[in-house]
Amino acid sequence: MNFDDTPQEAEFRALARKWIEANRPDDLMRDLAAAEEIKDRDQRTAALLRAAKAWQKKKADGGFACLTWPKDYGGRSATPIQRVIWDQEEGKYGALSGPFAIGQGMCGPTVMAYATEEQKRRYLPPLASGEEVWCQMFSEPAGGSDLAGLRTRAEKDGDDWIINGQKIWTTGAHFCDYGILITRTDPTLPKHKGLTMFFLDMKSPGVEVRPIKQASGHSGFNEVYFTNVRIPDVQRLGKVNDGWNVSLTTLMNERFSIGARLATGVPEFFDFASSVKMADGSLAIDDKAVRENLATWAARANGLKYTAWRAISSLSRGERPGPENSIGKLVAAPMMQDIAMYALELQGQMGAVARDDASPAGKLYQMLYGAIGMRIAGGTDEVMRNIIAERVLGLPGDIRVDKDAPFNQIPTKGR
Amino acid sequence: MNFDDTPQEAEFRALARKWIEANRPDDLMRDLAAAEEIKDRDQRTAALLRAAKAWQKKKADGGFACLTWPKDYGGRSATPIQRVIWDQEEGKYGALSGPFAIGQGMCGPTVMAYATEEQKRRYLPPLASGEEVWCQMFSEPAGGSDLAGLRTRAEKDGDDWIINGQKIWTTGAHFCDYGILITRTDPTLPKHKGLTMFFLDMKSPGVEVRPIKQASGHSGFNEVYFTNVRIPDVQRLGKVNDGWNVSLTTLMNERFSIGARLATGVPEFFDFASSVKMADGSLAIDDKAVRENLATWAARANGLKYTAWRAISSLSRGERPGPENSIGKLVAAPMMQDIAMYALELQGQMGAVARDDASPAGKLYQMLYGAIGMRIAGGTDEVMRNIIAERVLGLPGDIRVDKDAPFNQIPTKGR
Amino acid sequence: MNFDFSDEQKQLRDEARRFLSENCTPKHVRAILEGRGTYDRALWKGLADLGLIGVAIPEEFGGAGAGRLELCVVAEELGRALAPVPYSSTVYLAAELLMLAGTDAQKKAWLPKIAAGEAIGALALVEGVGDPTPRSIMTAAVNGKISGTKTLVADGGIADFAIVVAREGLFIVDLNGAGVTRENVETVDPTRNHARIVFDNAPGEALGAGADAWSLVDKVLDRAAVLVAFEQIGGADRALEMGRDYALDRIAFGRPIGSFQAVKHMLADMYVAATLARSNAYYGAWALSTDAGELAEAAANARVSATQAYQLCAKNNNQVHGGMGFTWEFDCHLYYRRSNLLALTLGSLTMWENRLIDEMRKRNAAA
Amino acid sequence: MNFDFSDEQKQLRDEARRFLSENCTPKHVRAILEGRGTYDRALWKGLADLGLIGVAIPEEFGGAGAGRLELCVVAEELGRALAPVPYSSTVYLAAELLMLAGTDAQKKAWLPKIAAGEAIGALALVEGVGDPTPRSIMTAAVNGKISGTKTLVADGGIADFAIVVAREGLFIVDLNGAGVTRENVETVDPTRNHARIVFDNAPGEALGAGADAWSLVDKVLDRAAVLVAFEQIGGADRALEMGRDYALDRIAFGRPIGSFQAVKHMLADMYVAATLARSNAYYGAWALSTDAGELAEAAANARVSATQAYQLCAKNNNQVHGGMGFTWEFDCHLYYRRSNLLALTLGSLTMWENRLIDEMRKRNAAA
Repeated sequence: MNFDDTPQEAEFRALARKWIEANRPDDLMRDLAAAEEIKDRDQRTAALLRAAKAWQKKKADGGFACLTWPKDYGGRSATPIQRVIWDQEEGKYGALSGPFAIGQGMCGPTVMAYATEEQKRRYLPPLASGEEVWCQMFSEPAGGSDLAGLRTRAEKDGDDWIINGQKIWTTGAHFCDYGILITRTDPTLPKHKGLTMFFLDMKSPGVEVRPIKQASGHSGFNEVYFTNVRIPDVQRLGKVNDGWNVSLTTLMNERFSIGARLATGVPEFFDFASSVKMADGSLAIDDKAVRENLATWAARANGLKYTAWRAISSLSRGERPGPENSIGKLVAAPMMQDIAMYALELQGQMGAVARDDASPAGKLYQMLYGAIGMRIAGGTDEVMRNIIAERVLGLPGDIRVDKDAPFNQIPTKGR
Repeated sequence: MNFDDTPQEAEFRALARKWIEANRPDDLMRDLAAAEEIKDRDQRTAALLRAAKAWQKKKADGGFACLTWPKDYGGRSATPIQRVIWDQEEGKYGALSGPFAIGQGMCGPTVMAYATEEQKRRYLPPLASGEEVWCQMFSEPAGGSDLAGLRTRAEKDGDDWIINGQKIWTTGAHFCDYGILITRTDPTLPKHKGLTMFFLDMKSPGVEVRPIKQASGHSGFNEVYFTNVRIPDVQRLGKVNDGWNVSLTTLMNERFSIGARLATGVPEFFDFASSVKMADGSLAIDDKAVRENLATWAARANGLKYTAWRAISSLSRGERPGPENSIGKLVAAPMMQDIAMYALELQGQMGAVARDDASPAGKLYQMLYGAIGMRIAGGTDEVMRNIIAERVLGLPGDIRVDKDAPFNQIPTKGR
Repeated sequence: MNFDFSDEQKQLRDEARRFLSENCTPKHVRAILEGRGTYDRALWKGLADLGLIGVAIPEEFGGAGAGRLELCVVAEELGRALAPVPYSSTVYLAAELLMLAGTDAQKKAWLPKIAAGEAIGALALVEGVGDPTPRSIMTAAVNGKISGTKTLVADGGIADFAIVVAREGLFIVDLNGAGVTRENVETVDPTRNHARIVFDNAPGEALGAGADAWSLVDKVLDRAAVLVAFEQIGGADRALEMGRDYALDRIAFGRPIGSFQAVKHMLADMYVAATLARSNAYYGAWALSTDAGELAEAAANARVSATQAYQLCAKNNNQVHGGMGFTWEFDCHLYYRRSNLLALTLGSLTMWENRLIDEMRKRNAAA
Repeated sequence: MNFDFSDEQKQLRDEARRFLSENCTPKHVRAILEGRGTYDRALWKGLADLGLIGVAIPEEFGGAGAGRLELCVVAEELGRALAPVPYSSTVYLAAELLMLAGTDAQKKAWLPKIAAGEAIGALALVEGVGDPTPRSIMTAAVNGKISGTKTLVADGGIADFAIVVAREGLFIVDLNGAGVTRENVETVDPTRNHARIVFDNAPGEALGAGADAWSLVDKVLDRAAVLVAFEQIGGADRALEMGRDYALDRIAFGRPIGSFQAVKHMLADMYVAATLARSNAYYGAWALSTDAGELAEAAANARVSATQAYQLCAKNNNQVHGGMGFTWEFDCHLYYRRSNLLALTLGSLTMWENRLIDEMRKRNAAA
């Protein structure tokens, strides 16, 4: 049991470190920080993208973009553990590549698995280099936890498909060049059987992107409306009506983000409790109740960190990490909400004051809203418990009343 | 909003108080306390019963047994609120009548609803006066939360029924004279449709009572085995194969115990925390973490008490209490377990020492085991949440895969 | 025993609910949330016209002369409807303090205006992070001139007068008068106005004969805690209903999400918390209405229970609504915001938990 | 990075599990629970013969000379099997203290006997309710004669010697010698022996050169906390498996109870807690095996996490088993008992939570 690199790992780490040392994007980090202060959404987006694209292009030219992708498609043909090492070395600079996370993490692998050779050579390299940005359009108002309940229609018309419907919670749709889209092509088949996947140019006529205003008042996501949007059949990914299996490729990659540092609120709360004073003038962290709560939270956050280390170790051995990674968000999200509410309370009535500054108290205040979304996005707490119970512990799935029914005969209203 | 009696209530309270004043069973309370110290189960049971029967007979002669029952059947034809007032005035002396609780609370109403006039006149008065003790035999190893999953068979033989099978968790079976018993009379019908209810003499040949050793090491319950036990058809309660509806009468009365003081562990923990010292020599109740935990628990226990008062007020208005009473055990049982474990922890390593003394710490130690059973008996936490969700909030019932299947075709093993 | 509200009081509740269902819809609440006004003036006027602001103010001072129980049922409805008006500051705090300790002249001066909806009052207590204590108060009064900074005053931006807690006692200060500067402060729940107020030699009139200031603060906080608890159980009930309704309507996997135990049990836990909180609030109402010796314990008990119930119900209501609960468009966040605001007004849960334990110990020591 | 046990260590775990699956079945555990013996002598001998008692004792002192990581994998299996033997007292506490501070003569005198299963050791620390502190220790040593009362000594009734914490330092005392009276004490988990020991001028030999006694106690508690954490995660995993298996087998309402979300999610929460505890224990194992500066924080972190996970898993396992989990006949209560015992050995959760925070603050102050 040790934290040492293997010789090969050490060699790659040295290489990565050397390159980063020679290309440190500190100026871009400053641009990023400045951009985040911009109030106007479009201007902010544009500024963020400028910094992001500059760093991504540099990484691509240096051979450090989408490391695990084949060289032919703009990658490095690197191993998963090399990817992890790169992330460790890139550290805070990784924040610059945020806008590409979904495109490279989810759309790329799907295109790689289902597009034609010609399409792969056309679309993957610019996706890797950040010259083209992609988004993923799966969720719908009617299909949340039940993703396959989606209703966006695709009807064949000659060599094209005509798309009508609405997607929701689409990250980055307002600045993306392309996107992958799952649609219903046969509503007479059972729910999972009538779906088909496409990719499309987000500038296509009939595509309308609207920001969603969140409970916090901010807008990080979009709704995307499709009105008679034409997609040529050649942009179909996988077979007609086989879209569900295609989407599993995409989603599997969503979950496969090893060692990703999940926000928990614990470091922020530690700093907060170390600075805020209680009514009697003592530091919060000297309060026995605060200590007991913090200790429990800290042990959970540490457990997540070390669980990720165990996964990295499996990668290092060339094994596929175990299921223990499915616990991350389920542990982090509700804990973050509890911590944020507790931090409010420790300040007494002043805890109610709205703030978005970068102080621990400011960050914790924002988490009060962030946690609501984190407990939902990418699988609700309840869905995550089901996944653990079924895929990890082998317990039976929920009874599925709609499994074999034709989709268009499944009720849409409870009463 | 006030806690005053109506004139009629005040009148009855005065009457009850006067009678109790004139008949205070302090000697019997001493006998009861002494009996509880007896280690041998049979001797203990005999001594407890002696004291219990003496008090119950006295109450019956005074017209204060089973108050809400008709006079003809040994009761007083009193109103529900008079019953509550009696319980308040009887106070601690009520403990003496413990052995009759199930017989008078559950068996009596069932007999009253389904037996012949002749049978009612024969069996109810001695049940009310404590001269005959009854038990209730519903639960089975194969039918816990799913009560209707019971397998004890009853087969017709001339004018008799032949009973074979096993019941479990039967309180008092070892000292009861009679019992009500639910059996399966037609396994080819759906689960709820093939059941029939009987009452029988517990001394009948083929009835064998065995104590169940609990996790705590004590034995408060029994298993009852039936081997070719004969019950005359005249002792059938309700129609053949209508036993499920009969059992609902019985169970409804189980839940309808208004104002019953549920053990929560809170008073014991308050006394405990007011006396036990922390490592630094300070009282536990001065510890901020202890105070916050205790405050939360105390508010929940208070909420239960005042919820019961609201129910009593409905009775006083002649209304049927609302569903809010279904929360009692769900609140009390898990809280008692948390409190018991926390009390252990506050003592440091010494908390591990086994004890059954009457001190707060001793009582809390016993609750460590008692709470396990309380979270199960009479409906698990999970069943209670279902009941609240379905009967109070009107949410859909769980999907029932076995609803219409013939009972003998329902699987008995998961794998 | 009649541990319930009377038929007349229930009738008052129904009237209040009917009025609010038309005059305090989510649309009205959102108008304030989104900055179109600092409070709902029409609603405030309407409440005054119905006599609901002065419901517990004696008739001689222009009120309806009803009791605190009537105030409780109104409070529950205001909480349920998220009413964006300065009711708690004006009625539970300012008016109660005037009635507790004000001179006859002071009552005459302010109570009729309050009942008529012509004067908004506030309590200026908080001076910084943490729950205030007698030692933590820095605001000073020098020959009737008040100086100091109150960092967060509920409805301080719209109030006509404040009762200011200073070292030397409680003082009535005209907020439109000299020496007062105030700026609105946004909180977790912008449907209720809050302000930071700086007093610089502002003229102040001592409240009443100048009884021990802090015991007055304690007294009024106990009374307000019961009344705010009713706002909290009103909100908790509404959040529970919203969650239940959505669980019945929303289909996933071909069935209402309310048929999944995970959702059923989440809602059952909300019902349990809301029921306990309601019963505890009723006991607080009894103690408040009879000014019983148990008031301090009953108030802390009601406060702790209601705070936990509302925060749980609002939080779980978001969760039952899934992604929709995370949108500005759905009303879930209105309850989430209010539940977190009310958890902090009158002081933190910790402060009230400690008051509850202190009172339990006093009672046991006495027994 | 290789944050995992080596193949050899995993092999050792498999061997230990195989051995225990035959020699430490519930039948063996119940024999001690029901008072047929104070510990399982055959099992103890078997562990010695396999070299598992002295696994971390240097070869020169008759041990296998393996490291602490090997000790961790053995500990996990012993916890999983509820082994009714004085392993933790003898190995984690007594042997570790001897290796930490003992003189060469003391090591020669005791370690070989320990490794051979011929000597059982114990730590005599606790003198009453609450977590012990340097100030709370009353036991005194006067010219090598120990006097005082240790109210709860794990395996104190079967140990041959104890390391006694006195005001003046740590002393090795022959428990079969003069001035020692002991009586067995029943605890929540009778499968492990406990005793109250009174020392009345009992001859004691100072442990080692007499370093600061309390820092030694802290050191050994940190080491033992990691090892007990492995016993706890072993037990937690087994309780989770039992619950999972029962949920798959038991039918209610025509389907396995494991198909109901209430049960599925209870088991999922157990898995989450057990997984976090395992990862935290691994970090503790690394710190222990390398005697890293992070040991104190890693140990407290592992201890807090493992205690919470085991208590949750054992408690929920009872609940999943319904009425059966409440019977003596089913094994659920064996894990419930052990989980509550291990939550208290080495000191309360609160004590370890405070150690964790203290260490986090030290680290942040240093950083």
